[in-house]
Amino acid sequence: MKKLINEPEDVVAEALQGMERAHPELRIDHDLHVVVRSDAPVSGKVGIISGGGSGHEPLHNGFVGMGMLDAACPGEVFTSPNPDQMLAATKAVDGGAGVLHIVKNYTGDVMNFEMAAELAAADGVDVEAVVIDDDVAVQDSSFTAGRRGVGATVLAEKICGAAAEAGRSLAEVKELCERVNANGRSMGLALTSCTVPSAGKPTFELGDDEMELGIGIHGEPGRERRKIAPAAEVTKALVDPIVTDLPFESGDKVLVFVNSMGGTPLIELYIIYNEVAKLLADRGIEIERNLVGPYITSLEMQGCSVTLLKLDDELTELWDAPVKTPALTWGA
Amino acid sequence: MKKLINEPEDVVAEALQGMERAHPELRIDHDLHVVVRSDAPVSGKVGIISGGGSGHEPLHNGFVGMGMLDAACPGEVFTSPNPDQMLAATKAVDGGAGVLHIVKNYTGDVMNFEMAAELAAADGVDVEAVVIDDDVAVQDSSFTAGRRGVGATVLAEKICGAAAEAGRSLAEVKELCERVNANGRSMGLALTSCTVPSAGKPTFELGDDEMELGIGIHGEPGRERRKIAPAAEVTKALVDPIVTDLPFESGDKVLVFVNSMGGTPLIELYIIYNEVAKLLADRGIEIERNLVGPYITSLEMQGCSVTLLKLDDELTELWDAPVKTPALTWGA
Amino acid sequence: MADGTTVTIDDLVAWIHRFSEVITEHAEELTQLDSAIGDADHGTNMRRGCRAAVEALAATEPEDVTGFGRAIAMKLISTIGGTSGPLYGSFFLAFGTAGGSTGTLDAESAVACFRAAVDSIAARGKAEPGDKTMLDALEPAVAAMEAALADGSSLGEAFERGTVAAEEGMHATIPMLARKGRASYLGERSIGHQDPGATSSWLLVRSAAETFAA
Amino acid sequence: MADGTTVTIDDLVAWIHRFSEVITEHAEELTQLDSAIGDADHGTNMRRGCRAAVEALAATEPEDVTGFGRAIAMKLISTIGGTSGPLYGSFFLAFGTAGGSTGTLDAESAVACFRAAVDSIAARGKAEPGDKTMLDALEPAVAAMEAALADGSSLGEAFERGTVAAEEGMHATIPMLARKGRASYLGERSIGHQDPGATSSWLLVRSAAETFAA
Ligand SMILES: Nc1ncnc2c1ncn2[C@@H]1O[C@H](COP(=O)(O)OP(=O)(O)O)[C@@H](O)[C@H]1O
Ligand SMILES: Nc1ncnc2c1ncn2[C@@H]1O[C@H](COP(=O)(O)OP(=O)(O)O)[C@@H](O)[C@H]1O
Ligand SMILES: [Mg+2]
Ligand SMILES: [Mg+2]
Ligand SMILES: [Mg+2]
Ligand SMILES: [Mg+2]
Repeated sequence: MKKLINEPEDVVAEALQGMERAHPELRIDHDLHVVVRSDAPVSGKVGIISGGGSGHEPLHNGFVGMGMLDAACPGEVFTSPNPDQMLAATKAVDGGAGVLHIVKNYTGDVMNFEMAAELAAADGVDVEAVVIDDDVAVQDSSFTAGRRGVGATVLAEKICGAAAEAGRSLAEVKELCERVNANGRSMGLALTSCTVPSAGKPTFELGDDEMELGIGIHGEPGRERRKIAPAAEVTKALVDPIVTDLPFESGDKVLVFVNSMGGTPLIELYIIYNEVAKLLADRGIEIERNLVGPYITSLEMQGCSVTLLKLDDELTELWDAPVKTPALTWGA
Repeated sequence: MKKLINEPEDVVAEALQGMERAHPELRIDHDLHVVVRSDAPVSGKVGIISGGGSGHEPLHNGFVGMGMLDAACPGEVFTSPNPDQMLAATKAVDGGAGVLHIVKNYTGDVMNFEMAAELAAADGVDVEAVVIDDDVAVQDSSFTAGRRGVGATVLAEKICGAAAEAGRSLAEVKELCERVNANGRSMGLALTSCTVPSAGKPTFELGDDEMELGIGIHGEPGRERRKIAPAAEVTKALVDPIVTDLPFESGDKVLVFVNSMGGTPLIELYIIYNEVAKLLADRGIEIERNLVGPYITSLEMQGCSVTLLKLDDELTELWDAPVKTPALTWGA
Repeated sequence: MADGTTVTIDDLVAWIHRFSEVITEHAEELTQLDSAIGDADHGTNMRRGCRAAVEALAATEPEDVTGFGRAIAMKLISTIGGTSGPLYGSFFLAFGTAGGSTGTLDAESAVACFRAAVDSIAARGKAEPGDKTMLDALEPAVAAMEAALADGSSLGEAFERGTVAAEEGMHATIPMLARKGRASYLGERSIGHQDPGATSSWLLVRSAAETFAA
Repeated sequence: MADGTTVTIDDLVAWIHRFSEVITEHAEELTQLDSAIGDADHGTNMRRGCRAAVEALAATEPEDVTGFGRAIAMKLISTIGGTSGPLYGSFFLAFGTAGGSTGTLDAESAVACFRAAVDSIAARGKAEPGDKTMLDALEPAVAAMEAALADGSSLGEAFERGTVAAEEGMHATIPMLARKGRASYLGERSIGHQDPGATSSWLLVRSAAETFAA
């Protein structure tokens, strides 16, 4: 295993130490592993927290700050954080207007956030939770764990953060989060596996001419293994299922989010973005906003994901609102 | 070769198409390959251009915009752009106050920018050039090509861009660029090689337990091959030569830039940053500012580089000034 | 020292020590199984949790079964995280509640505690046998224990038959198509792999048998 | 058709066609050499430049040596980029300037053009023989041509001896420690590798010999 780390079991703790040294505007609890914006709780403002396994950086820690998350709970690599972290984060950001939990749909995340919500409620905090499940690679069904929460999570955190900053109520912010989830769809692929530090070897093996289509963000294999193909073809394999799922239709205005799984460089993301733009133009779908870069990753995995969010004026306005976090900053 | 691309020879052209679609605030000449901020030339403002081989994204294209570069000239992957591009860029950004060429010290880049400067001068444009050579891995000597220009280039582009935006004269902006170069030092390492698209295979082979120390940004092997080691040790191998070279001394205020070579994820960069901060604290060197992320890369290479810039109040103020580009945005 | 007819607090503590031992032994294997159909962390998660549980027991010796269950549950929940944290956490929470404020469990009450524990995993995870989860080892195990007692077997025999059933249930997950947990994302590709959670659950039952029956 | 005593514009054009052919044949090898001590693009750069030069010649047939040199130089500079663009560009610019507004070059003037061209690479790149660059093939080549003429050899013989010297010079770069260009960053590690630019320069001389001497 080749990584710029010390001991595998110290990866999360040391990355948090580095974050604290690099970003004095964050307050970090190194025992519990909770990252809080230093001016929290902002009184009268809805608090927004998220969390999940580490290894997806900058998600979620890098999105803590003005206009986005009030706190994040990083678990071990690819392992859901525990209720203690979530409870501490919830209390730290409760400014009296209640707290929204943005939860990615993974069994562990959901169960731990549920427990935390029960505990917070018992302590008299007004908590609402929205579970993000935007991954079209997984067929939805009430008999299964359902769809995974992936790219739309980043967009939900930005948009809900802006709404909370604007003084919207917990109910309004929750509705916006549900709207982003209802109108956002994603799909990803991997060109290489990634290596969980504590595991020490790649989670799966992939031939030199193979890719995994329909992956999540935990280095797990996808739905299907295919031969690698040109960017145009690969992009179509991601965009078609997304567009037909919602569906996205001619005249729709969308935000396009082209994301690196961690090891794919920006030059390739722009080639993919170019293909996405052409495919959407063919379908009469108008790109209003875009985000291109590594924002929700699987360690050093090479690959990408595409997320489309159908926009309305309110979502667009909230997307454009100022944000100031380690990983996403504009207008401030 | 596994990459999200179409034809290897179309990589640069298609990435530029993607950039144009994603960033309407940029004006892109697809014949010559020149990226210009759409409001150029800003009359009365010194124009700042840079350029070099592609494959280092976001450098330089991603730094075109308010408060940084007025234009960038991307060459083929790892190949210096040609004088035609540079001349076109120079003319496109000349607002009457002259144009600064920020050149990384590679024989090809230097010779092509020299030719462009001669041509621009012949056309009556007031051009100055500063050659960045901050890489301590290479021993300097007037009998060789000298040191490479690496991480300090990003800092010079930001600081000179802010100065130009503030209405400083060409001579002043040039002096600031020279000051950044004189006070900036860098060193990098690679855990993996990278694959130049047109070459189709990795530039060098590296054992599972080996790393290349003292690399540049063109996928070339470094000065020395070593066994991989813990982050603490690896960071020391980068920081010690940097600190002793300038030298950086107790009481110095510095900007620390921890950069990914493209394939190394953020979680590892923060672990490295943590080690850098500890090493500098031991030496009494104060970190005033920092930048952590993939900003000057070698395609998908795994590895990192560390850059230290000794700050004075003027440099710090210019670093903090607003910037609005695809890859670097704050205060605007 | 267990006498094979009753379970004391010391036996319960010994059970956790033994479970921690075997989890540590099998950690790599569990992570390997989780690599195939999950995210390669089950062994690491369980080892981290078990070690913390052992430390917790060293710090404060529980007074009764409820106290034991609560102590272990809280530790597992706050150190494992992931899916197995809350699930094994609810297991021990329910185990303790069912046991009540006593210091010894006879065969019937020990198996009753196990039943309550397994049911709470089913309740929390909303999984059913056949979904390719822990339950595919635990449900047959507790059913076998109950059957054993009905046949008049001893506590020790009951847990031994439970272990055999757990192991069979664990192997039975191999051909299953996962409907719950991460493996469900793989759809058809989840078939042909043994479920990591069912494997750690088999170890949980086995270490109980080893300590209670001895 | 070359007669082995003079070089016409057609011969010069044929030289570029031939150079483009051999560069295309050797492109992978040149990139391979550049991988070892550079950035793996020399073959790609040269192929791109030569093809553009050939197209340029197809578009407008040059009238004299100066026009030929300028046309090729401009094309190479604006399509190769990198280090070899400006260097081979200055080569042809100087070649043309030295040739002047004539349509034929005799042996002396042809070699004189070559001398001017090589000197301009030295001037632009500030390299000296022994620095492990193109010059290590070009300088011996032109020196051998001059010596050949001094011995009264023909134009063809001169370029053939130049080719032999260029090839020797190319091989001589293997043990050299690079002092110029990217390879210089490798320090000691540059020793033991043949210089890619010296290799393309050998092909440049060889294709001249093949066209002029034929
Ligand atoms: N809904 C569920 N009910 C019961 N057990 C489950 C459920 N979902 C997953 N599991 C069990 O959890 C195991 C995975 O645990 P672990 O790897 O620690 O958590 P995670 O999947 O969050 O990484 C699976 O092998 C499976 O046995
Ligand atoms: N200063 C110099 N003078 C002459 N030739 C040089 C000089 N620097 C480099 N070269 C030649 O250029 C070759 C590399 O060309 P190329 O790979 O196309 O450019 P780059 O190094 O910019 O990628 C080297 O092999 C060497 O022969
Ligand atoms: Mg996990
Ligand atoms: Mg090059
Ligand atoms: Mg797991
Ligand atoms: Mg090269």
